[in-house]
Amino acid sequence: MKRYSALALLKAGLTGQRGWDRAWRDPEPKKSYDVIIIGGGGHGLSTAYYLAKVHGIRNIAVLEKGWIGGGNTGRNTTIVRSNYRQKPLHDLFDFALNLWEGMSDELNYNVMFSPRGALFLGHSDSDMTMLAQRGDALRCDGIDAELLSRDQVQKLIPLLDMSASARFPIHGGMTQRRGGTARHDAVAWGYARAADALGVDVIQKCEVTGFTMDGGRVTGVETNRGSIGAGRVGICVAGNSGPVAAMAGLKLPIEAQTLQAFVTEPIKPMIDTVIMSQSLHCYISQSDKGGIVLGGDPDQFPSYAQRGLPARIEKAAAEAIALVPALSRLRMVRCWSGTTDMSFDGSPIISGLPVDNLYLNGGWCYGGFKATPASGWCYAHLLATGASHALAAPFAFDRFARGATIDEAGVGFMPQLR
Amino acid sequence: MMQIDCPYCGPRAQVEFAYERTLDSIVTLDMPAEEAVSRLYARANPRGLDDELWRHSFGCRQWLVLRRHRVSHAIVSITEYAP
Amino acid sequence: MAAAGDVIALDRWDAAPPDVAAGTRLLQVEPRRWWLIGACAQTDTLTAQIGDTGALSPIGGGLTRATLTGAGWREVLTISGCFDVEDPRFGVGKIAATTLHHVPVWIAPTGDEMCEVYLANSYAPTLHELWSRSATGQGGPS
Amino acid sequence: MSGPSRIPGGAESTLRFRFDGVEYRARPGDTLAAALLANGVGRVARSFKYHRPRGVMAAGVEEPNALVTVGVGGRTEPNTRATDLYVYDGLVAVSQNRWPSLAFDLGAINGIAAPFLAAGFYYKTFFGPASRWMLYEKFIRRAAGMGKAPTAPDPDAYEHRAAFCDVLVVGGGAAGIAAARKAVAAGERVILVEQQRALSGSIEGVRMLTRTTASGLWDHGFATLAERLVEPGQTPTPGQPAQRLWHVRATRIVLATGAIERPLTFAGNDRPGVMLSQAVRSYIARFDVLPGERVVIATNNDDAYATADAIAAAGGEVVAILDSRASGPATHFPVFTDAVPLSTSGQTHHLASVKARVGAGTRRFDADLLAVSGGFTPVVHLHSQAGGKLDWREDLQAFVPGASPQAVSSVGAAAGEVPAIAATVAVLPDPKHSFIDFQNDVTASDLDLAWAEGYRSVEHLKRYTTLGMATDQGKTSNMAALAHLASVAGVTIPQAGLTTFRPPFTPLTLGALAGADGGGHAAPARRIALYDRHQRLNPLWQPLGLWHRPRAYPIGDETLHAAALREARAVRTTAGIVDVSTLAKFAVTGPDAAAFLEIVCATGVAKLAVGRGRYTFMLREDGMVMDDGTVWRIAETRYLLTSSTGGADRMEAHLSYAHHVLAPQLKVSVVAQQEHFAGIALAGPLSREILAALTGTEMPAHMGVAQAAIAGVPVLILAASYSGERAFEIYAEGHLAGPVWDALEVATRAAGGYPYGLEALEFLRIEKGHIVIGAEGDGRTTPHDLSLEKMLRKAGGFIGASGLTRPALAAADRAQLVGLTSDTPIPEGAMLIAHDGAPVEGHVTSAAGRVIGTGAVALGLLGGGRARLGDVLLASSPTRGQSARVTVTAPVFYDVEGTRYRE
Repeated sequence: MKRYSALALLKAGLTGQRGWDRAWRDPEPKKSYDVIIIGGGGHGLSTAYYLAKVHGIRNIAVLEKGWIGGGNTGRNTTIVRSNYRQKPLHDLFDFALNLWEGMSDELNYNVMFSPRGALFLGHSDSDMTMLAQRGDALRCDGIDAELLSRDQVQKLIPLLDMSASARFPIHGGMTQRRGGTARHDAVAWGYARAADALGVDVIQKCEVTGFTMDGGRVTGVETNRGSIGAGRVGICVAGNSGPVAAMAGLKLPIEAQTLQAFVTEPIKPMIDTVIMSQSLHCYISQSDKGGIVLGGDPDQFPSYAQRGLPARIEKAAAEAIALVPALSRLRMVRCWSGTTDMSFDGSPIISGLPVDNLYLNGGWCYGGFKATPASGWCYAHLLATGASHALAAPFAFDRFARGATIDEAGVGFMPQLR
Repeated sequence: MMQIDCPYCGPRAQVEFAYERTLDSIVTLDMPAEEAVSRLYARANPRGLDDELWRHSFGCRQWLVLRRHRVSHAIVSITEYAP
Repeated sequence: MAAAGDVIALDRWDAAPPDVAAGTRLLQVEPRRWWLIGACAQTDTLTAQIGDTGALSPIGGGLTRATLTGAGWREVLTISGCFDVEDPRFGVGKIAATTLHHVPVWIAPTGDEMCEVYLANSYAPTLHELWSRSATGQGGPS
Repeated sequence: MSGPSRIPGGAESTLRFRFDGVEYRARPGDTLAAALLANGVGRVARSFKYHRPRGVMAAGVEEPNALVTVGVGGRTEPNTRATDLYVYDGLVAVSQNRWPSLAFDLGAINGIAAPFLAAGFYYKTFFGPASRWMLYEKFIRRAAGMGKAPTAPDPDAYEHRAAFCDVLVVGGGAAGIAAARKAVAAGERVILVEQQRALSGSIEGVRMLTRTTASGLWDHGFATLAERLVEPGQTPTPGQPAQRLWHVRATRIVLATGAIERPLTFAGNDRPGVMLSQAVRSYIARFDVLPGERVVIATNNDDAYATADAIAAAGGEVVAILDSRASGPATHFPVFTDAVPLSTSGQTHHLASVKARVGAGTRRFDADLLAVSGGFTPVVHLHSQAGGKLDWREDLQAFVPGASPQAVSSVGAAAGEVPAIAATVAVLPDPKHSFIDFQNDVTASDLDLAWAEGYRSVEHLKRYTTLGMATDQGKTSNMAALAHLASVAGVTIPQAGLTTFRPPFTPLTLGALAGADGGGHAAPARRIALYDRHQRLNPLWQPLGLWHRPRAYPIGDETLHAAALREARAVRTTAGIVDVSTLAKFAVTGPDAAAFLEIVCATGVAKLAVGRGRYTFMLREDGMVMDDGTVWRIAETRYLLTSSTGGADRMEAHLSYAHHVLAPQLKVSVVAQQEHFAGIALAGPLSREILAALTGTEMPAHMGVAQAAIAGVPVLILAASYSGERAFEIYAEGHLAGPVWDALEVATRAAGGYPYGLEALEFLRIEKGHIVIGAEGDGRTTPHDLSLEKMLRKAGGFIGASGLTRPALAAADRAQLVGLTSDTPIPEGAMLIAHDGAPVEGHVTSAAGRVIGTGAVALGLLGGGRARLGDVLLASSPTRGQSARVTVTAPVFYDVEGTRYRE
């Protein structure tokens, strides 16, 4: 594989951009693999990469029914942060954040991770106390968090409505300076290219249609391109976990919901950090191309339609304008939908299943992108060793039956309330 | 945004309604604890039809059963909930 | 906009329409629930009449009644709304529960050029403000 | 003279507008593009990446090049298509993405560096630590973007309207008008929308929305239509919104959205002076503007021959028609068959010449305009958004609407009634300067590179090159890109695939999306019944969900804390009144009322005597405490249930579920009375005497009920205490409660007390160890965690009983409610740790100073807390630089025996 570098780019510029290798091969499926990962999103591809890189397993296939990165990897708002209140969550996501920091070099692919800060606004004293509580939980666990005064927030984002009469007056905020955004497609492509270089077969247009079983044990998968045997099979299809698990006769504590996002026409830099809110479910950032990327509430009912409720977009727009009034004249150029795997406590599942040799990585709700490297790391550990990585141990499938849920929002088992 | 043909109010905008859960995840009070817990946390979650409990929260406030397709959003049937 | 005051919710287990004294307005808001308007004075009689077939609970202290007058009331109610208020079949005697500008409301036409909107008191300033902002000659609330 | 100009004669140009500081004149009805062309201005913009000069290519919303920033101050709208902007008097527009000026743009250096800036170049470089990327990124961000956003707030209003119809017709051309006529004749309710200002006819009985764009088609015939009441940047009529977003539900939808002409791919196909053939006709016919004097036409279809006629009729010269086909229709213009353009050369505002391949040779034509026609793409966006399939038409080299899962049909050009074309595989001698996506500067060689590197799915290609992702969303580029991809891949276009069409059809302002929720109205603000009474006292208000409630009533320059402490002390020593109106209240009535309440409440209810009440709490089905409150037996079969303010709506739904889904057989009526009753709590050692004097009635014992009147208003009195003092909650009908407050306020003040707000209420309840939903009851705590398990009804049968049986909920190390005391203030929300650097064991949920005396108290959730009384911990808040040494105690600090509220 030809390495990417400024020098290589310069040379290519002088030779008409000829001579670049394919970023990944287009292999035919083999008869069998040591590990098959179902799902060629960021999580599945990073799992394959770490299986090969960390655990030395090379006989791996990633099966993708469409094109890699075409699911939620390519549909999210690209926010990366680790500032969750619950310890198992912030430990996992901070492990991810550490990997994000070195990802471009690790993969030799610029994923444009840009730690420009992830700011939560507080709109009342009680919001500020909740933010402080979260910040304190993070700081006591060695994770960066910083409370900002009203003035500091204003300095950071001069276009915020700081008036006392604002519908959501701004009392201050909490920022994680290591947080930021990354280029979502590049994450899938970077992992695919790096995994491919280690011998992983990334097989697109290969849809899994069933599992081959032997006495309650999974021995491989059926696909539209034939049967493929496998030592272990890892489901990694967040958004579609239910239907895939159903092929093995399983029901999951997961429901699919639509989450929409939208982007404005590109404009010159106006927002330099990621803006979120303690009270509002609205998030705002500006992409490197200049578009303001916005998101809001999920659609709050089960759907795979990838077609959302206009009311959700309208609400997110109204909230964004309430925070940053100058956004009002900007125009939405495109909105899109992802199908989220809404788990019943709001936290992911990285776990074995009641069927031998079958594993699940899913239930990421609307927050999976930022976990990509840690998710892959931990899932690779599980698929390589059969045992949970310490960071993933709390995210076991049986935690719901045991009562050991990890409920960041404290709203219980109804995903539409999250 | 779907249009839901409420048996009481006629066709109404989806924003008046709230999804509650699937019919098979209703936990009755007389159910053994283990069954109750397993129902609460298990969903078929199909890419297809399922029976869902909705409430016309901002209309007649009644509970309705929608047999609904989760990809096309076609509503095959809608009836008042009856246990 | 004014306090609705004299409104009682009547629930009937069997959904049978109640028999009420003349002078009382009856609005069916749910399959098993009616609003009795102007019936507070007869609460005792009604309670006896209904017996064990249902229950009465006053709610008027929390309800505001906005009266919209003028031919433009239907158009006003399309603003930030989601219900087909312009359907000519939606006329006197009908009541529709819906939302307007995220506020739960009950809309009851009382004439070609008049309509009542019931809402919880706390939302009255929000809707009043909306209608004041958008009353562009269609006839605002009174 | 060369270049675009106004055809002599016609109406006077009465409108004045400015472009890049120069004043020009326009005719009423001109678009900005038409007016600029009329004034000889052909170069109006710079492209996104290479800053190439660009002109007007189209006459409609598909325009990729001619984007300007229009308006001033808070009405500034960047990236406005000059072809979709009617000139108004005083319009101010400026060009974008250039510095210092359109004529001399330093960014054009990117064009020179183009060999190094190929598609996706940024993925291959800028390595090193993230901080280094951020350094490069700063420059990339500055270079990216198009216009500048306004910085001032938007002064205009927006509106959402609901509308319903039998038939929604999108597009007011001939096909649309015909469809609307037919529907209205059949007696149907019809809405017709048209993007332009004027329709080509009017129809009686049809709701006509002009200057309105059908922006999105969603589920079940739901459409969003964006109506412009004024042009971008224009000041609206007073009292009118600037834009309106229609929410339309249609039984059936007819799409008469027309077709978009495709450009051709060749070197320099992006210069000012290269224009779509039908656009040339539009400028002549609609605006009396001749886009060029000496025109070459390049086409693969018959339609462009009509353009030749139009040009000649308008006084222009048709230099040549280059037809890529072997033959074309008969014409008197010079036609070259088997001819395609290869490259162009240009001047500032127009072309200089066109080089073409004609047969086996090449020829150069002097021309100031090149009109191109690469065929027609039916506008299938809305059909596709609504889930419709697309069918491939080989003769059109285009997708046309196929089957739709909704009642959506297409007519006219949108349905594929467009001229057929000859499919030709373009041989591109200079792919680096042959633009496919004009706005994002994606060239044919970028597509070749992406393909070579393995980005072969159409979605990968699009994302890698940014093709089709500009503000025009690829309206003029998608088909050319697919054709190129198909030819490289050696497959047919349908095999090459198609990207998804997503709303909106044309960019839509966030202001219009927000409608009346924009400005300061993003959420309703709920006003409490006694708002005027409080406002008179000028309180500090505290938001709680949608509500605002008094937090404290400072006197003079008292701080919040001082005021709250004074208020709380009054409650401890004399009396205070507090507004508790927002608590949820439910009338639960009927022969099965008690049975119903025992489903919802985890505590006993049935044994409650008439005229008595008790504390209760409710669980979610997973066993977690959901809410708490009180339940009162008002009469034999009539109960009043109260619960928390924040959970009121959730509780209403929960009760409805419990009744209608779990226990529909019960004869019970559950009626929400949250706002029916305003509530005032009178608390303090003197409260009983005050109330007895006001009502002339003896007050009931703790947890008793009384009916009385205050100031002539009937009130329901519930003897409940939250503060720990003797206290009464007094309920009056919401609209009558003002005089009750007045009477209570006068009497309380006379007794030496004060009104108190939420801050004092917090001080009091924390000291008393009462939990609050949202702090201690955080949705993750069981009754056992909150030391409430003794109140659980042993017989079970309540919601949540099953969930509670799960084994991990009995773990000894769960976070459990504890009290915390300290000599110094305890930071609320702080972590509980053994010492700095030690693992987190819990956190402070609520904290306050002692109301009377010194020191601080707090409630917290601590791992295995119930077994840790006496432990000394650190309550540490590193984010605030605060900490306190705390001692773990039982969660009650005041009147532990519970005698004061019974007195």
